[in-house]
Amino acid sequence: MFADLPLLSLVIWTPIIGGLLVLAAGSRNALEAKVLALLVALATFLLSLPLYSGFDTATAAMQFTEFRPWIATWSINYHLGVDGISMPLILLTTFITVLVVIAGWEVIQNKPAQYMAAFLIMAGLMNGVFAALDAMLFYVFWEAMLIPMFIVIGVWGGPRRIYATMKFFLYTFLGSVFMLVALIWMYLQSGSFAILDLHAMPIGLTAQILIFLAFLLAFAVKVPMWPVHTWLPDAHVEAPTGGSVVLAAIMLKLGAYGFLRFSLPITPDASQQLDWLMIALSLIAVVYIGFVALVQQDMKKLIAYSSISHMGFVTLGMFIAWRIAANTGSMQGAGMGIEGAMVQMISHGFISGAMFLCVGVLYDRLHSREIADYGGVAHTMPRFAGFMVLFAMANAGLPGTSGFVGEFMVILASFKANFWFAFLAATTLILGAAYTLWMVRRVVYGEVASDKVAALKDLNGREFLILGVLALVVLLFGLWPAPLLDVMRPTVEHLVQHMAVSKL
Amino acid sequence: MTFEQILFYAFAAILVFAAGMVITVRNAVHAALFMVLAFFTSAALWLLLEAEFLAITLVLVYVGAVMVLFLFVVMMLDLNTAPMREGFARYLPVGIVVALLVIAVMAMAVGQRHFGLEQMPVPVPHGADYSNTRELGLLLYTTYVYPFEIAAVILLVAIVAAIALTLRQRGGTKTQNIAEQVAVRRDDRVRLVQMDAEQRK
Amino acid sequence: MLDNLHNVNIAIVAAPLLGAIIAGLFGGAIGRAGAHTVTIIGVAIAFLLSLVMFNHVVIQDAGIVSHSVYTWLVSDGITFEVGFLVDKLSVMMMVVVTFVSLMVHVYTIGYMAHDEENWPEGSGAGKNSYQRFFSYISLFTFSMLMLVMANNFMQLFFGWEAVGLVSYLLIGFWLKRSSATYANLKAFLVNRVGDFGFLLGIAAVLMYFNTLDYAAVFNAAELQKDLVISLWPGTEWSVMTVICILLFVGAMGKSAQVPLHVWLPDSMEGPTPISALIHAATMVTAGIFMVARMSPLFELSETALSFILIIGAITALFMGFLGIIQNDIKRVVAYSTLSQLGYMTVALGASAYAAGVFHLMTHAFFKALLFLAAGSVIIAMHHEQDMRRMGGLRKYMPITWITSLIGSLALIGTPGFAGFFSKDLIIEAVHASQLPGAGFAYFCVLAGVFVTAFYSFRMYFLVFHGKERFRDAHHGHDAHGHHAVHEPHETPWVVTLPLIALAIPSVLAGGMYITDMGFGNFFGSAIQVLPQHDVLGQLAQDYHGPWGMVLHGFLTAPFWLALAGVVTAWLLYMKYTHVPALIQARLQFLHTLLEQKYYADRFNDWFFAGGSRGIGRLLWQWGDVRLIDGLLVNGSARTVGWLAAVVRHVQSGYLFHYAFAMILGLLLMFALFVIAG
Amino acid sequence: MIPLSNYLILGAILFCISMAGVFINRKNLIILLMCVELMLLAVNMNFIAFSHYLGDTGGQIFVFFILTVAAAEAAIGLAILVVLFRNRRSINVADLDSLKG
Repeated sequence: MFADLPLLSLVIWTPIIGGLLVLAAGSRNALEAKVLALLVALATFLLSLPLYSGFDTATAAMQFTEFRPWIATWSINYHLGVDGISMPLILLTTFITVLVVIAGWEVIQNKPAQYMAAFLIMAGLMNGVFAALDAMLFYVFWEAMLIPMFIVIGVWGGPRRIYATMKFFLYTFLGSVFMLVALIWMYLQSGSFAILDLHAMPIGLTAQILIFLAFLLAFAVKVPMWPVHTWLPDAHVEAPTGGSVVLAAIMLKLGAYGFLRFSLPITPDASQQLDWLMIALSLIAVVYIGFVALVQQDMKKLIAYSSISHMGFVTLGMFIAWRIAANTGSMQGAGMGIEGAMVQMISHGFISGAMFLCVGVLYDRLHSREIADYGGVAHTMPRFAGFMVLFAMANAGLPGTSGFVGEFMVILASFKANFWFAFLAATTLILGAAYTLWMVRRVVYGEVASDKVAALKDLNGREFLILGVLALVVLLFGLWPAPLLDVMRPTVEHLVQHMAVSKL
Repeated sequence: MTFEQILFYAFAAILVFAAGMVITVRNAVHAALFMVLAFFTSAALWLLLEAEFLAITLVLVYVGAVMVLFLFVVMMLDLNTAPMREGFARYLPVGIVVALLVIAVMAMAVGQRHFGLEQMPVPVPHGADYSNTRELGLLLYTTYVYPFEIAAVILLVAIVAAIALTLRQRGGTKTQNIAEQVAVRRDDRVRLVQMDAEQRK
Repeated sequence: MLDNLHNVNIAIVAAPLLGAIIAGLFGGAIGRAGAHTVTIIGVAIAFLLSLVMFNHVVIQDAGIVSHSVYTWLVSDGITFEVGFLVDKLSVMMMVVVTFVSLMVHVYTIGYMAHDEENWPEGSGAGKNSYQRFFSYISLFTFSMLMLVMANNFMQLFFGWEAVGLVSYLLIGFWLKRSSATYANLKAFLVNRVGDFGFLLGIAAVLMYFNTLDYAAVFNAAELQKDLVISLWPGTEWSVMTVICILLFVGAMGKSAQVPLHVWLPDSMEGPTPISALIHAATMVTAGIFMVARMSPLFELSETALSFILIIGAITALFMGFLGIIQNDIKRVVAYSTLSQLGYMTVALGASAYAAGVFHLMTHAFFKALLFLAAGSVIIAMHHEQDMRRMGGLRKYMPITWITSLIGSLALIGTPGFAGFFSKDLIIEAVHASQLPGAGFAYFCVLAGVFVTAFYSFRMYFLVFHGKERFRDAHHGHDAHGHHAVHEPHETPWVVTLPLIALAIPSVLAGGMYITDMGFGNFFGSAIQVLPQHDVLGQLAQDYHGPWGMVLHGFLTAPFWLALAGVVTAWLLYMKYTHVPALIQARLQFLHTLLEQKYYADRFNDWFFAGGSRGIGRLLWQWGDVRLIDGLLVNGSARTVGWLAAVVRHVQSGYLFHYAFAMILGLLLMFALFVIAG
Repeated sequence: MIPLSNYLILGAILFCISMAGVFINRKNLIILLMCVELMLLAVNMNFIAFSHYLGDTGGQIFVFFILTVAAAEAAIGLAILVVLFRNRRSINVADLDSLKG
């Protein structure tokens, strides 16, 4: 029954139009607007479910494709489709959006309807990024998505929100301009903006390297990779809880998705030439940022840095392939790296989202993110403490939680490339546990730190619901990640084969 | 050195001197008077170039009209020149240096090398029957008749604009508004009141 | 039949898990009695079903049971499965784990009965702490069973980390104590250091074997033994050595071998049942179990075996020394655990895996017994742990006294007790071993016997004999300070019953199984030893049954050393009680060194904890804040701002400025034309 | 015989003097206007010189127009100046900054 509907268009435009309706409704009645927002978010999530159930896991081809000419003069088309890489990310987006809408229910007092609308519109645009098969369409969604986020941080953010939002915007915008140049160059060469055409297009090595670097700037900022990561802690710290959640859970994935969709298949030879750079930056992200996270005094900053560190695994897993080939003589293992990266992305979406929600729960009550202001929260908020410890453990990559799966696979794959890669990557086992659990120790454990902490109320039903759902998902994917892997396997296998063939 | 050359150099020297004084003197009236001198010498030089009509026009229009206007304005306004001269000494050296540099460069461009006698021989002087005015008139009323008309319009516009800008109704002056006087009605002026007689005290 | 056994396996792990979930999530609803009932039933089911498996695998000798339960994931052609392998090695572990766990569950009912006293008034976390405690120990049982029953490395790692998690939760169970939360963080992190190596070892296994399934890896091990890997240019390492050392690093963390031992003494911050269950009997032996499980790999690398031998020997002796000066009753037992773990490790290094595992089993019984007895004493003393304030307790708590004595005798290896057989076997095995480092190890384990006997009986005499020092101690113990002196009394039956139940195997388990486990082929194919390493095989030639071994035991050096230790302890702590202080004064330096635990904690706190915080601060403040943000990001913003400020001066609004600019431009243009043309 | 270059250089000098005048008298609006007139004079000088040496009367026509426009410009300029003075009691350029942000 769902097969005939233009599902991808629906998951893109339902939240956008719904968001506009929420905006319209919000001027009259905030509650109506919130209910409407929740309904729209739920509807979008339900609409995205058939993408999974109807997904054909036997093929690497694009599915649910839609095609309409858009700007014929420059052969730009409204071309949508998903494969095993993008489909889980769309589901992640629609899922997280529902949670964000619920999470902002009572917390946002100032212009709640506009807040919800911004998130709905952002969700639609992000779905668009994941579903776009036309490079220009991709670019439009990619840039448009910045606007709601810019507004969310700038309007509902903390005291330094203007600085943070400008930094966020300029950083990401700077990066993507170079991507646009690369896309236009390729269009002039090939006459097509279709991503799949670009995959097949032969490009010389120098051009490939330039294109790769242009893409790198765009995507590395989004991921973010060291050393263009400093916008993230600022943005996270200032953003409202929902903003942090979406930022960490989905937006960071866009950069990594870009690597998979553009850099690797379009410029495989440049990727091979420059994989040392990517691996080095990834490992720096893992180790360097791990140390930096250790000394943070601000909970959100700590989690933001841990996000960067975890995203280092994603980029490491993606670019490890050629080193594996060089070391073992075959690409066997490259797929595990990429799949590990994908799993890490999805799982990080849940875990970092949950961590930010946890911090949000505390922030809503005490209006402080400083670790030093807390202590002994477990005495007053035992249920919350349980969730916090669970998510902290997931963040530290404990087996049985989804946080383990991706790290495990990436470490296994990188060992095939080089012992020391795996060695450095595996330091996250220690560092990740150190910074996360040290924070837990200072926040959750110990004596009740102050009267304010003593007056804290435990989770209410709404918060319990959100965290509970996330906890279930984190455990589910930790204990049984196979369904996720089955979806992406053909696509990743196809990608690895594609990468192995030179385009020169 | 021929008589012509003596005339040229003499007038040129006066012209340069007058121009220099225009920009340096303290008093604006003096500056205007040196302007007049500059115009006169220019007119003399133009006569050397057989542009008699324009030389006369320059004297008549510029010296007779424009500079007088300048003098009017300068004298009419109560100018305090002191603050306007501040920075004069400071900018003078820079101005001189820049001016000399430009002169040097321009002289290189338009000097003997390109515009000397070899490249541009002196044309044969016209005879006594030659009328510069007639030549100009022939061109002006044929080929350049439309620009001429436009110039006239420009002058008209200038007149209108100058008047419009400077004309003003002074507050406090007593003038008649004839239209109002004509349009007046009885009711505006006379009010009939009926009142009881008051008893005398 | 086999299908039924598969279901039995699943039930064994599921029962405690289910108990943990019910007690943990619905603890408030089912109450205390509900919680301990449901978890005890869960663990009891696991124990009984483990006996079923034991019956099948060992007694009937019907072969191993190996099956997969579900596919965890498939990636790049490699299938990761969750599955169970029950052979003689794991079934023995299952029985030990579930038995000790069951005892600890029962014991906990008594130990935690007044747990609300340990929590601040109105603490939400303290509300259902009793139920939560039961949930945790059941969860631990589940995790440990997952670990020992794993049939692949991935699941092993899962169990490995899961027990670490539970250990973390339980050490920090009384979470208001700063020392407890420090200890649990430390325990988790130190374990993580071990896991770091372990995970790399697993990655190496995957790389060279392309599978993580035990059977497949072990079968292929022989083929891979000549491979080399170059870790840095110019060096070549045998792949097997690298794999084994990496895996052993994991074991060092979990089994607290030097230098990763530092977490175990601190872990005594947890409630005593946990110290018994996790930090003495089961979890810490996971490393020993793992190495024994991987014997087909370890056999292929003599370098790794020597490494293990030396690490184990150092741990056995030097951790024993630390036990001598401790005054906290639990810490003495903790250091004794460390030392005994060193013995097991030495056995592994000497390729006497069976001896190591055998000692693991006997140790589980008598060490759990000692811990629970210590806990019983602590209950009786109202949570006083300092031995200097005890003494003469034998009159008041006879059962605890007798069982402690049994435990201590077993620990020091008195011929006839369980500890004797396993420990003597280890010492003989090391003596027979030809590996590099075996001589050193032999010396260490021999000296260790004396040390063990000394500190064990020091503790025993201080606690159960001598003056009743608790009468004159004004213990300012917070909640009880106002009480008059407590008359210690024997603990309730839920506490003493497990003591008795554990005392029995502490005496008998050695003699019963020495023939099979020590010299026989009890473990069958689960443990593989190359002929040239088979020290137990050599010893078996001189073996004439347990009684012969006991009689022979009285004639050998270990017995006399142990006796010397006991006598020394008696002399110093019963006869001439002023002497220890004198010795301490004379050997101040040595005492300080021991008191500071060889400065290992100080060093770790300073170098690793302080060092990483320092690096973090450096990278953050200089790298992120100054260099990237300050110089590059805000620096470029500032540069743009500065440029704009400069350029803005050009836009002065004065016409003459523009005119001047025009003139200059004109000049330049002219000059250009003139010079060019 | 006077070469064309002499006239041109004279024009250049005149132009530069007036330019320097604009620059050094940057505050006196009246002198500025005079300088502009001088500049136009310099331009006219060139036109007439070329017209003479090339024998093309068209150059003088331009001078004619320039004179016309310059006269108009002077008239309007002075008118503005008067209005300005009336409103601000000053013709100092430095005071005319109400458009500056």
